[in-house]
Amino acid sequence: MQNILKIKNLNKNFGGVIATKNLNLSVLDGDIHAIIGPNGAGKTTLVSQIFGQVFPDSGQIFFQNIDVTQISEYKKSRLGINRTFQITSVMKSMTVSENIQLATDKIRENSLNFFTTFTNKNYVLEKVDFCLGQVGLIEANNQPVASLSHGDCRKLEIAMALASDAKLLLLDEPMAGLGPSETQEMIALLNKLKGKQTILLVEHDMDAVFALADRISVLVSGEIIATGEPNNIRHDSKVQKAYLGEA
Amino acid sequence: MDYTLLLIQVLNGLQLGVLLFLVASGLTLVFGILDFVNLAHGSIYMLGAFVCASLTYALDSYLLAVILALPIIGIIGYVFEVFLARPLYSRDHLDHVLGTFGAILVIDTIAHLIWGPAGIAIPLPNYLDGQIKISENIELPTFRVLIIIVGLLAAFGLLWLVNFTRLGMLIRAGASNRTMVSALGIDIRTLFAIVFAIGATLAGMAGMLIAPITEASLGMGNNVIITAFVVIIVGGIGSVKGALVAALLIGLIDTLGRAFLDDFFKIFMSTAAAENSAPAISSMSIYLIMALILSFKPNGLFPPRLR
Amino acid sequence: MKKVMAAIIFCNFVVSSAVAAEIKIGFVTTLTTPAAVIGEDMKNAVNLALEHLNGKAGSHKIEVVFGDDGFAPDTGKQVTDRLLKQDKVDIIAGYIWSHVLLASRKSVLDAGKILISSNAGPSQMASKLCHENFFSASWQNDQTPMAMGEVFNKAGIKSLYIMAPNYAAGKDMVAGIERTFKGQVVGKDLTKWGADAQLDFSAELAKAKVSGADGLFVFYPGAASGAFTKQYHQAGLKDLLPLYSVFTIDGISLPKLQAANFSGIVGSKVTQQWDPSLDNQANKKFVNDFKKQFGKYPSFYAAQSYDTINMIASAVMAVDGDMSDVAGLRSALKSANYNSVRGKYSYGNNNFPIQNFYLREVVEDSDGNWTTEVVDTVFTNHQDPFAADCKLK
Amino acid sequence: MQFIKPLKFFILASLLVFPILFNQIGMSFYLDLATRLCILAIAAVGLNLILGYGGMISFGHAAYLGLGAYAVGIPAHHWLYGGLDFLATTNGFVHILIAIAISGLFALLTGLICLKTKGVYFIMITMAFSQMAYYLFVSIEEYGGDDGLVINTRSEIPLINLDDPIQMFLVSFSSLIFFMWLVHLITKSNFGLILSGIKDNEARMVSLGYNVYFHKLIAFIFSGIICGFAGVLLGNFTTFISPEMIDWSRSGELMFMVILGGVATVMGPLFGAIVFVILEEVLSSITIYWHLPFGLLLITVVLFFRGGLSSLFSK
Repeated sequence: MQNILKIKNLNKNFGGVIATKNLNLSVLDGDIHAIIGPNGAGKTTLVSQIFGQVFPDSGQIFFQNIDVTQISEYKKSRLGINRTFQITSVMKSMTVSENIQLATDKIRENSLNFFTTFTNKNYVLEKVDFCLGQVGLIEANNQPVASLSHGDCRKLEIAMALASDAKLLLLDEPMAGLGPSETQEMIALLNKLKGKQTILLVEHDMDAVFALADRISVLVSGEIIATGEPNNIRHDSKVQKAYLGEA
Repeated sequence: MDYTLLLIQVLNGLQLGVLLFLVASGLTLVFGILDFVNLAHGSIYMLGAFVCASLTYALDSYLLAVILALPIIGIIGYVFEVFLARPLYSRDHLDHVLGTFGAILVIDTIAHLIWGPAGIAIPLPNYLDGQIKISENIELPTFRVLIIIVGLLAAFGLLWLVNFTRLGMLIRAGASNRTMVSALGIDIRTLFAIVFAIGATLAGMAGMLIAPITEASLGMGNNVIITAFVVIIVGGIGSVKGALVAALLIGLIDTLGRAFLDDFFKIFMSTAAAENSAPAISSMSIYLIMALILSFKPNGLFPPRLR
Repeated sequence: MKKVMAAIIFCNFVVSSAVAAEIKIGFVTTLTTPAAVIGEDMKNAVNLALEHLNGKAGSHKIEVVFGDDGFAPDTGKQVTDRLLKQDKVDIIAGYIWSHVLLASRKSVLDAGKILISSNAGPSQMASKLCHENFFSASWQNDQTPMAMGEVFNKAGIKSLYIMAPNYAAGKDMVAGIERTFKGQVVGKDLTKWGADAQLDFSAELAKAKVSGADGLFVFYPGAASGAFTKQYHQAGLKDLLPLYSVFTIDGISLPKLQAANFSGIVGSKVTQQWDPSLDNQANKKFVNDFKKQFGKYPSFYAAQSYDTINMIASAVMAVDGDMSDVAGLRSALKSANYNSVRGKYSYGNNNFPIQNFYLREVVEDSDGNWTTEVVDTVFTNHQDPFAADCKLK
Repeated sequence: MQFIKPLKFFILASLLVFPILFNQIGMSFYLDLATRLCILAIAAVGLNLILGYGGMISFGHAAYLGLGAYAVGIPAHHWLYGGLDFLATTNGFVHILIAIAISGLFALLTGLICLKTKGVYFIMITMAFSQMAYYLFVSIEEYGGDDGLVINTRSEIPLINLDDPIQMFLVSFSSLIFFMWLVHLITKSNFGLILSGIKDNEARMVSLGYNVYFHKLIAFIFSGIICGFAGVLLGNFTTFISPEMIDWSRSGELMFMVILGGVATVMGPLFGAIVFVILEEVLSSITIYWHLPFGLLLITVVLFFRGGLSSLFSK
């Protein structure tokens, strides 16, 4: 398998506070790659740099062998990197279907279509149905998002990410704020995607991480201290000392 | 250039600046902490002038009138907060704008009904009515000097209040984190009402200070409110320090523009053209400055850290 | 929506059927904003004129419909249209402000109605925009400052600093003074005017002070006059830079200035075509009754408004109430055959008055009220300088 | 997806029929009122595109009305008095073209700067630019400065005579219908969907790969052009234009029409304009203190009728 994302010697300082330190990371195509680490380890900063909301001080980020280090957010999204947010971020005043429509490439590519009801209508609507089917929200199709539960909103975010045909999906704590049963549903949902979708998963919930991840990287104080398969990570002494031991 | 004239104009600009600050500081507090857009702030400035004028004639003393008018305006501000502002806090800015615009119309018309369309001139006691000799050839009207001093005192008083007192700490905390203040056991509604009343009192005070110069007149509030908004936008919403800097900046630019722009224009255009365009360009200058600053610093000169 | 429309129709029928036999005069003035202080004075004078006429011109009832221009040209035009189309007035009069008159002019003249200005006298309407159906009951803007310039020449004033608001009349006033004044103008400031006019003149006064001029000439009508006079007083310019003004110190500002005790302006001189002390029968009756009813001296705005109504009444009588006889109205107005409070005057080819201009001084009357009295006649039968540019014969 | 519901159709039909009827029985004033109403409603429709659908609260849209009106007044002025021969014309199509070009350009240039800011900063910077336009026209002596410019000849358009009040009204009314339909189409298009998305959650739209700044700018320009067109009609209707029309209070009035009627609705701006114009007319003819009941009404609407007047109809 080949690298879809490769990060080389990434550094980021916030007014003297080191958030990312000489970081190297490779994500293999098709993997669910989890990043774990204690609070304040720099996970969110890393995600923001990969996605383009924050630019690194030095180092490089390659996506499918293209240097995307200095590319702005919306352009990265167009290249095929898509993300969800720690705090649910959807268009609350619109319907479920409209949210997903906005995520499809056909709407985006014809964004300056002013006068006709949207082009490739069938293609888009089929895609909406398909993605909603994947996350089990097909019933909610025409409901306003405001009426959805928190768990359903998170599912909607996954559906939007799917609709965007992302080559790399960044999930920033998808389990945050979910109840136990909702967490199980989310794990099952992500499991369904395993093998079909490359996912970079940042998550606190260790059960979820070990149930889903093909590979895990451990981030402590802005540095990756270990990368490997779940079993190896579980037994890595450095990780146990720095992270699991204290948790 | 004539440096005496320049110095006098700088002092004139300073006087305009401190008055703008008095109006803008209340606006920026209410805006920054309560997230409430109050277009009717200028009407309170106007009420300050009218109430002070009436009291001056009733008591036959300008100073007594000011002392009595300040708490009256504070109470009016408090009442305004309870009946109009409070129900609108949870709404968006559009509703604030529409509601307080309605309030402007109501307050202005009521003032028209009470005081008539004519402005009211306020007589000053003799010791304030003359001039002060600052140097050999610089003389300034005593009252304008007084405005500068009172205005600066109020400005530093407010900065001290916001930065070094418990009330100020609560105000700053309330701006960034409402729940935290509530968690401290402070009644946030009372805190907001106090902030509102302080803001109203400062605006009313500005009206009382300007009235002996320009008279208390209808519509005076609407002239000042837009400039005051420019001040708080340039200074950064919610920042008292920013409001001070921006108010002085805009006071100076406006005054110096009016004073020297036509002479400057005459260098490269005909006298007639300069005389025609200079007044308009100098009126435009504060908006130019605002657009310029916002295009480089979209959140003003001193953006508040937390919002 | 339908109900509102229905209500409007209803009101309109009631009103129009009740007043069919009357002669309606539309009177546009400023009734809101601080400038309403002028409008109220004019309104009072109009009502006094109606009272003196017993509401009739000969046997014909006259009714006056007032319109508020809100001190803005486009509102003024809008209200003029409403008076013409909704109230269906027979004749339009009033107008304090030159820019409002300029904006409204076309509506009235296109409708074939007579337009009479009770105050504004913009130069354009005396020259290339003159019209047979437009009459001035006041003066052309340039005339009063021209008289002032003549006064300066006589008094030996060599240099002047000039301040005026930046609008049509302000520019005419400046042009007027420059027309006759033989000395040098050392500085000039045009300040912002309109609903949010500039009222703090500190920067301009400081410039004027150091300019070294012999005198300061200003034009600040209405609400601005009080503010200006006070600041002039506070800046301590009284002895350094004597103040000369037109349309600034008048019956409206004097009571206010007296209440605030600005004794500095007693003795200051202004020019005008009218004065409360003018000795003629009509003026005595007007001034006395005005004082009795409103407790203060009338301003020149009031005098001109009073004249306007009497002038219209004389024309209505001349055509015996037939308002469709525009030619008849026109020739009656042109003869100025009524008892004007300024005394006898005549009309030039551009329908602006040819009249006297007086130098007046601010004095205290026998009751202790401040007013003005005539001290000299500057111009006799003076015609405005634009008459030659008007195509009318 | 229905463009017009029966009740709304009835209102539009009344707006078309009654003024003409009134005019025929000699009450031409109401025809003028309706014309003014239609023109202001067009401007409100234009503003609603960005304010209602795009969440961009512009406090400077009167500037476009002014630019449109000056695009009629200035060429007509030169046609009558000479000077600037390349501009001098009374051709209505040229006037419209100039208005569209100038208001589009003004929207582009100011939008580039304004759209960098958000929230109240955006409100104030749009106001600042319109004030600059205001003072610009105040300073141009040639076009009357503060005193305004009388438009002596209306735009000439083949087969249409704008000097005839009925034709003037019909042109304004049909333009209003056209722009309501156009904005309706835009809001149902891809672009409209994206615009609503931006209004709702700008950060998410960025992360979905949309160039938010660009799309906002396009909407801003569209909106400006619609108001510029309304300005052409306004200039022809009033035959007078002064900087006063660009003043911030006029921008405020446009905003209030949109909010009063209900933001992000097809009919909202029209309802707002109807209520605004009729109230202004009725109240101001009753008393010069009409600002008092008008202000109280505004406060009442804000406090008790959220979502504006059209929310009363849509129930």
